[in-house]
Amino acid sequence: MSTSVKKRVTDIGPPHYEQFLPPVIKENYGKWKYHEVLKPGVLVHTAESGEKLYSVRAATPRLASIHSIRLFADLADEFSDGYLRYTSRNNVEFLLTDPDKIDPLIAKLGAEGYPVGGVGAAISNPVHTQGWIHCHSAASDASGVVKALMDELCDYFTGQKLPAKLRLAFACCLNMCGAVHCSDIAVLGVHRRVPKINHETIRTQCEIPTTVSACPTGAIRPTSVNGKQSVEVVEEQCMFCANCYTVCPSMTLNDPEMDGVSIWVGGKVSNARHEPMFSKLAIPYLPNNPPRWPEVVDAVKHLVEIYAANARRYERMGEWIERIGWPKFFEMTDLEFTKYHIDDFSHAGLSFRTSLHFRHQ
Amino acid sequence: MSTSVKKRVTDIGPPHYEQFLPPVIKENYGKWKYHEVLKPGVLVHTAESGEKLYSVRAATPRLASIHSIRLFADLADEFSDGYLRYTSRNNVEFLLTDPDKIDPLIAKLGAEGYPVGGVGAAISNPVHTQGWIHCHSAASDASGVVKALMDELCDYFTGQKLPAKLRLAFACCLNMCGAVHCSDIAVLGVHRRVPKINHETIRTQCEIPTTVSACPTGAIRPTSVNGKQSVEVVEEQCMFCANCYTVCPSMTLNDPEMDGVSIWVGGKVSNARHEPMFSKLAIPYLPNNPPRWPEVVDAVKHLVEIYAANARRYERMGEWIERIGWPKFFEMTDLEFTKYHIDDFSHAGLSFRTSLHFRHQ
Amino acid sequence: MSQKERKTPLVDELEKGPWPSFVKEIKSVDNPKAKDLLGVLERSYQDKIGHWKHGGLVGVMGYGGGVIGRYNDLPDEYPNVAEFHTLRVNQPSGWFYTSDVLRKLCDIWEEHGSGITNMHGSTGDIIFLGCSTEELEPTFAALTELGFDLGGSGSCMRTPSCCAGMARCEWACYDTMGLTHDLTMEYQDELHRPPFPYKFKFKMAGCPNDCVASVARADLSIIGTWRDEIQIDQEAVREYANSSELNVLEDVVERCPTGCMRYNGQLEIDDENCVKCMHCINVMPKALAPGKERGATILIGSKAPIIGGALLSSVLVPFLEMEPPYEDLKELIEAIWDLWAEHGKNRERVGEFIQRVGLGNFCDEIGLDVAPEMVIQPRTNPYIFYEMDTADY
Amino acid sequence: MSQKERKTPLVDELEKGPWPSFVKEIKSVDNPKAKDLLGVLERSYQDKIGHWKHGGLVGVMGYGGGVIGRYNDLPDEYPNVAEFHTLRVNQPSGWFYTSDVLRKLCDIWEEHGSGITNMHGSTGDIIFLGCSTEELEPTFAALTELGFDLGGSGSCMRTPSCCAGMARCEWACYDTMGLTHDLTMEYQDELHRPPFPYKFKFKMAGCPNDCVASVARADLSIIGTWRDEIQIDQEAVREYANSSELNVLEDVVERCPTGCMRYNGQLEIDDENCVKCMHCINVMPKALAPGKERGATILIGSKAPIIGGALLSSVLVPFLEMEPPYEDLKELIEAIWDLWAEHGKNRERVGEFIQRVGLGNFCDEIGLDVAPEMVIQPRTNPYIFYEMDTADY
Ligand code: SRM
Ligand code: SRM
Ligand code: SRM
Ligand code: SRM
Ligand code: SF4
Ligand code: SF4
Ligand code: SF4
Ligand code: SF4
Ligand code: SF4
Ligand code: SF4
Ligand code: SF4
Ligand code: SF4
Repeated sequence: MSTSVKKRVTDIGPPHYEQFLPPVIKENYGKWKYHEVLKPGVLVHTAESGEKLYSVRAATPRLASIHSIRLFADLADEFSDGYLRYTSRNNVEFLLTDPDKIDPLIAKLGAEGYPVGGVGAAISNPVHTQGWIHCHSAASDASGVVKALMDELCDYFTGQKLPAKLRLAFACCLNMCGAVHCSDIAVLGVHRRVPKINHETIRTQCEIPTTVSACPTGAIRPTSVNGKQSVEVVEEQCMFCANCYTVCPSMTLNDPEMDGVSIWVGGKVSNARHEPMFSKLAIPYLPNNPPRWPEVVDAVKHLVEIYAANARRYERMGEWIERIGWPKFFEMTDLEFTKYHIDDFSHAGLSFRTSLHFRHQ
Repeated sequence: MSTSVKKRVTDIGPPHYEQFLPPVIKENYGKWKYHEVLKPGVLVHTAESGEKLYSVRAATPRLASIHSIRLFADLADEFSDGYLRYTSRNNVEFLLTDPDKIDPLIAKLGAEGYPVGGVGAAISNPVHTQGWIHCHSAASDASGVVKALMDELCDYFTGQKLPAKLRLAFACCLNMCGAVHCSDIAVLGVHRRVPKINHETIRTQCEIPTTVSACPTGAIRPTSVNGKQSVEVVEEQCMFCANCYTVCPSMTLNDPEMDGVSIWVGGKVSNARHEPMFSKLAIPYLPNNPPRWPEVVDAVKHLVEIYAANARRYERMGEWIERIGWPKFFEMTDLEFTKYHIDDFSHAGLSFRTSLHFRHQ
Repeated sequence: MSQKERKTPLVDELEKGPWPSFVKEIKSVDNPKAKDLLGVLERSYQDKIGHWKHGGLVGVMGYGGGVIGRYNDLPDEYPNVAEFHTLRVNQPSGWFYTSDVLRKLCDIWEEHGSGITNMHGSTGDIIFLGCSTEELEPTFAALTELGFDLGGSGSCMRTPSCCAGMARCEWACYDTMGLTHDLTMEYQDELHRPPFPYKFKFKMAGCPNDCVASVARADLSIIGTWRDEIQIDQEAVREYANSSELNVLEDVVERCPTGCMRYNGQLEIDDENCVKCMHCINVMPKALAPGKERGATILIGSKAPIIGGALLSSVLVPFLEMEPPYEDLKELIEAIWDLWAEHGKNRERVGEFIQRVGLGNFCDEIGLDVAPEMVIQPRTNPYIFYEMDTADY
Repeated sequence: MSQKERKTPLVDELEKGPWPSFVKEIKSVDNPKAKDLLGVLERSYQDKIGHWKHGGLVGVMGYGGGVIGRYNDLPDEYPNVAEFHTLRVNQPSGWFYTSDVLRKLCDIWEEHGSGITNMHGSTGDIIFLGCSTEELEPTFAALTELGFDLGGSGSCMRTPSCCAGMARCEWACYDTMGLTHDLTMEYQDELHRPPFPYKFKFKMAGCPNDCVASVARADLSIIGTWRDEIQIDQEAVREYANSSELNVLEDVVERCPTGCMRYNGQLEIDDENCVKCMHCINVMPKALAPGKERGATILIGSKAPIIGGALLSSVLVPFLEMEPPYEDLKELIEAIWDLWAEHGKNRERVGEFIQRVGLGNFCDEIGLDVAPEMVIQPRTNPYIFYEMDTADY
């Protein structure tokens, strides 16, 4: 190991971004005037100076190998003087100054399997998490579901217009790594069985009091099993939230038959027109069906299509639903409204309709 | 007692309303076509048949003696064939069929001290409660505050136009008898001292466990005083809600110096335009200053005037504030925004602003 | 001392001014109770504190409600109000009276009590303010002879009340007074003998204007509505448009909360998107009227703040036809009562009960289908109590 | 068995289709770790269950964060992923790279790990996915030599991230990348050594469009805004109006949430009522721009649902100027940290802490004036904790 003899340095922080900025950005930093969308996936920003920056955005699977990163580096050298960036939704953006290089770049990216798009009123790359690739509490896979979904929805990334941006997200458990709770459509892994307690490991792996107090419903009680300190779960009080698993690995929830996903709609984070909103439950449960999760893909596609056909221009999913009302949404999407859709957690009452302001179906 | 020898009857219920309806109502029951406001306090309802009913509405102090009720009975005989009713806000309404009798009736009512008005975009009779007239937990008087207020606001009842209806309410303690919590302007009696415990009477008057569990903040603890079962109150945890007093008369809160009122604005119950809304805190505390509560009267009058001068037609208090925003409301009314205005009870977080949607002052 | 004329300079101040004076009302009664009442009030105005207290249970025989016991804490100084209970007398639906019946009520109250009333209490009752324990039964007997009865208090059903509805309003979508009388008579036992964990109030409003503030203060709020098209008289709309009092675009079309109206000589309403708010009808009563398919929305659970904060009623049944004998409604009421009476905690209003057990579970138990109209939006938190037998559809 | 070519028919299915395939990515690396990873995934697709578990604490020397320990629960079958930790490598602000630096990162990760990454993790880090315990230190050494360092995990400050801001966007109201780098450098200690009750995240967005979803997933959300007038180029507005892509009335004026715009040949904005939502600017970027008095709104407290339900950040400082060296902001941050570090419970995010102690008290303690902008509306419940020394103003 060549570095081991050197003085160990710490706390140097990340490299300063300036060294990675192309000259056109350095010169026009903070002095951009406006932008235009030239074609799907291609933005041009014009500076006060009149200089222009062309950004070509391509999808990545986020789970990227050194192979594809090196490929992007090569493409950057060939087309954008070696400059590129990633976006907050895991797309890659090549930063060009020569507009003539746009089409050749798009062609090469396409040939390598990286579609260009995701700009404007489109579906962009879904935000997602680890899933069965890396996380212990995942109730579903992440990369797999997202791949299956986007194979079907790719046209909405590369061109087909939607009324507005449509943000997809996936999280594999209720910890919800990512902004899943504020997405136009979110797919969320769910457990539906009470935790299985490993009475052998629990004393060493977990603090019993922390574990007990982690449960929002008070379903966990300290107890002793075979004379050893452990916990028990009151089944009727458990809502499978995995809070206990988060603090105590000896309380696993993963279950091949019961795990699956739920689907949530109508969240957003931007302040554009409407204030940020949480996503709301649309479908309480769909099964895990790898490798292509057909039920999930169908459900999401169905939602996208109905939204695409009915929302007005600039109307995000949640704004559209708010305008037509939830009863109409359930009617139009043919989804069943169940008791699971009615909130029954802490602030439930505040979601009840305390007026006559609804449309009679 | 003349009736004591008769067979005791029970559960007969109230008399059937039909016997009290004037013929014009009986004949046109459910067949009214439209109404008009003829002048302040005077409505005319026209039936499909073309028949007309004139209603003349006069204020009452709600606390009515047999003297004034008999007066109204006499007036009804003279002007409305003996028919009259009360409204849901304690006004009296004379039900006339002869329009020529309207003005003479108004004149007589005026002469007796009962102003006619309260119809349409006006202040109507304030809903109120018992106060020092009859209730043990009152933090302020009810009839007195209302009388003092309405002496100043009477013009808004008898004629002067407001943008819309303005509903006043008064409640003398947090039990809030009346729809105080959904009023355009509400005055609410408040205690601000921890309950004084009568350790002598508590064992006979109250159930200790009920008393302890009545406290929403868990401030009450069972204890023993001089060897006798009683309770104690953790001062820092008490928010003076009087829940304990409601279940246990041995825990009084009344305090001559600390009691007073708070002022709340922007509630409504109708579904017209905007959904029903709760009233929101405007002024956390004003002192009890009988007999005319000048601070309270000034504050309410000030609020009414600013509303009157600035709201659009049909805009209720709460709708107006929602349009201009609360920061502007506090600016325009010169009221101080304090930490008391920020909710810190159970669902507090849901009142926090989770967007950038506000107007910079 | 209580009988001699007291000086009441503070309360006397409230005889002045244009608004009707409750002080004058009290003084208008020549009665020792009324005089002491004024004295106590003067004292309160000096002390800045009330002088009333709870006491032993009082009531009329066989009833668990209808009387609020009240005692003065200075009985030596004000002996005539030492006992000063209130009787809650069940008002006739819609608060309609004849001069005749009012006089007879006054006669009873002059004979047996203080001569002072509230017309009316916030729940709707005629309040006879100030009765001694001894006079409770005689007053009750006189009332029943006149055809009146007591209303509710304590953990009873409370006296239902309603707007004038069809008696005097063109917008009543059902017969509020008829229903109020019907329910009051049907549930006399629940009104008079506490069967519940806590009080239960009904308020009936004929349309979404909600002139009895039902959505804010009734455990069951029954509010009239319609589900078809608003009736439009185009000629009358144009008359409004041509008049100076109304600007149809500014005052009507632009104030519609859903923006579902258009006007250019002809008024068009996209009724599918109308949320029945009443505004357009309110401002053009000659031109517009609720639709023909009428009924009510049933909402549940409003109450004052104690203990978890105030609640507004929320939608339970989006639309119910409201025709006598109101069988569906009564079935619903009884299912709710059965469940709440069995599982509600002491002093837990039905609205609080629902929040504790969950609206979905509550509906399951009373056999009611859930509907998206019940909520503003579906849940946002992922804490779902999946039930194993039903979750895998 | 782990080294021989396994059949992975299920995951192979995901090599097909138009969307870039993560399976292809994994297969593109010729590395036993990557091969075992694919095997484990195939196994999960068969079993419908994950095969990872927590384990003992791992990390690099002197750091309390930056590494997530992960172990496979079938180590005999997949020995190359028996230890499969992740390194969170602090990205450069705005995720800007040169081909050169990316290649060097790849070289390091090829030498020391699986060759598989996430570009990027949801918090913003470069994720090196799959490192053995033994290789942690050497990887770290190589990274620091290249000028990189680890990001946060555990109860640390987490790696701040930001939108491209002034680097590539005309709407940035402050320098998001500058601030992100500054704070990251200033708080290296908090980033690397857990000083808090729980994690603390920063996200910087240059304008209310919030392109880093800051309001949804940052304990401190710093979002650019302005407080004067939107800058209008009327000529450019008319060009939009004359073009076929936009209908200025329908697409702009009518979509303004406050209705504060008018257009007839000239665009008028009632800026006092504008809530800085960005919509009009978004759709007419050539014609409109944020005002000149720029800064940021500071919001606090968003997080995922665990344990009380998800939170969005809420306004803490309505408007703050954002110029280096950001002294006011740093003072605020440190006051917040001091208070929360002392009084926060274990695993209590700052947003939950505020809800527990009350936003008013929180502001008092950190020495911040309360402002009506902090709330949608003042309290509706009457449960006020009056403080005796201040309540009688
Ligand atoms: C590159 C990126 C920032 C970055 O530093 O990485 C970015 C860049 C731009 N955003 Fe964004 N946004 C980016 C993530 C976001 C996010 C965050 C997210 O999706 O998690 C949001 C919030 C989404 C939400 O509300 O749920 C976001 C909400 C917006 C909006 C508001 C859209 C709306 O109507 O709600 C605009 C304005 C617009 O599009 O008209 C916007 C506009 C823009 C502009 C036009 C700004 C500019 O002038 O440069 C940029 C190109 C727009 C485009 O892609 O259509 N950007 N933008 C992010 C690209 C993500 C991607 O690869 O797709
Ligand atoms: C008589 C009464 C019902 C009763 O059976 O006693 C009644 C009668 C009428 N109401 Fe009402 N309302 C009555 C209490 C209410 C209440 C309840 C309350 O104030 O506690 C409300 C809800 C108030 C709230 O939202 O806080 C109420 C909200 C309305 C509205 C909606 C107003 C709004 O814009 O929000 C209308 C429609 C209108 O005025 O245009 C309305 C309209 C009417 C009409 C025009 C209905 C009609 O065609 O007959 C009646 C005369 C209107 C007027 O007084 O201006 N009535 N009305 C009540 C009179 C109380 C009083 O003496 O002042
Ligand atoms: C008389 C009346 C006020 C008035 O001046 O109009 C009244 C008076 C009392 N109310 Fe009330 N309430 C009266 C209508 C209301 C209303 C309004 C309504 O019914 O529309 C409410 C709010 C709606 C609700 O039910 O929540 C109301 C909410 C309360 C509460 C809080 C209940 C809760 O669940 O939050 C209490 C406390 C209790 O029940 O112990 C209460 C308790 C009381 C007691 C019995 C307190 C007591 O133990 O002494 C008061 C007796 C006062 C007295 O001196 O006679 N009163 N009370 C009203 C009944 C008159 C009538 O029958 O017509
Ligand atoms: C890697 C990453 C997901 C991803 O695939 O991108 C991730 C992965 C984990 N998160 Fe996360 N979180 C990641 C971003 C987030 C985000 C989004 C964000 O930061 O913008 C959130 C939501 C926002 C928030 O902070 O609330 C998030 C909310 C959680 C929570 C819930 C925290 C809460 O207070 O509700 C937990 C549970 C915990 O802390 O124990 C958690 C815990 C975890 C753990 C450490 C669980 C564990 O003990 O194993 C996961 C490790 C997975 C693994 O296999 O490596 N992760 N986590 C993200 C970090 C990458 C990076 O550094 O760039
Ligand atoms: S969402 Fe849950 S399962 Fe997925 S990466 Fe985060 S903690 Fe792990
Ligand atoms: S999964 Fe959630 S509800 Fe169930 S026991 Fe664990 S912490 Fe409690
Ligand atoms: S509001 Fe309180 S003090 Fe007033 S009458 Fe009701 S219970 Fe009594
Ligand atoms: S007044 Fe309220 S907070 Fe104070 S002790 Fe009594 S019940 Fe508790
Ligand atoms: S609630 Fe409706 S029906 Fe009843 S009086 Fe008011 S406006 Fe008329
Ligand atoms: S009733 Fe209300 S929602 Fe319906 S059309 Fe009229 S104003 Fe619009
Ligand atoms: S948040 Fe605003 S400043 Fe930042 S990239 Fe998005 S649009 Fe531009
Ligand atoms: S920024 Fe939003 S609120 Fe302001 S004028 Fe433009 S559209 Fe209206």
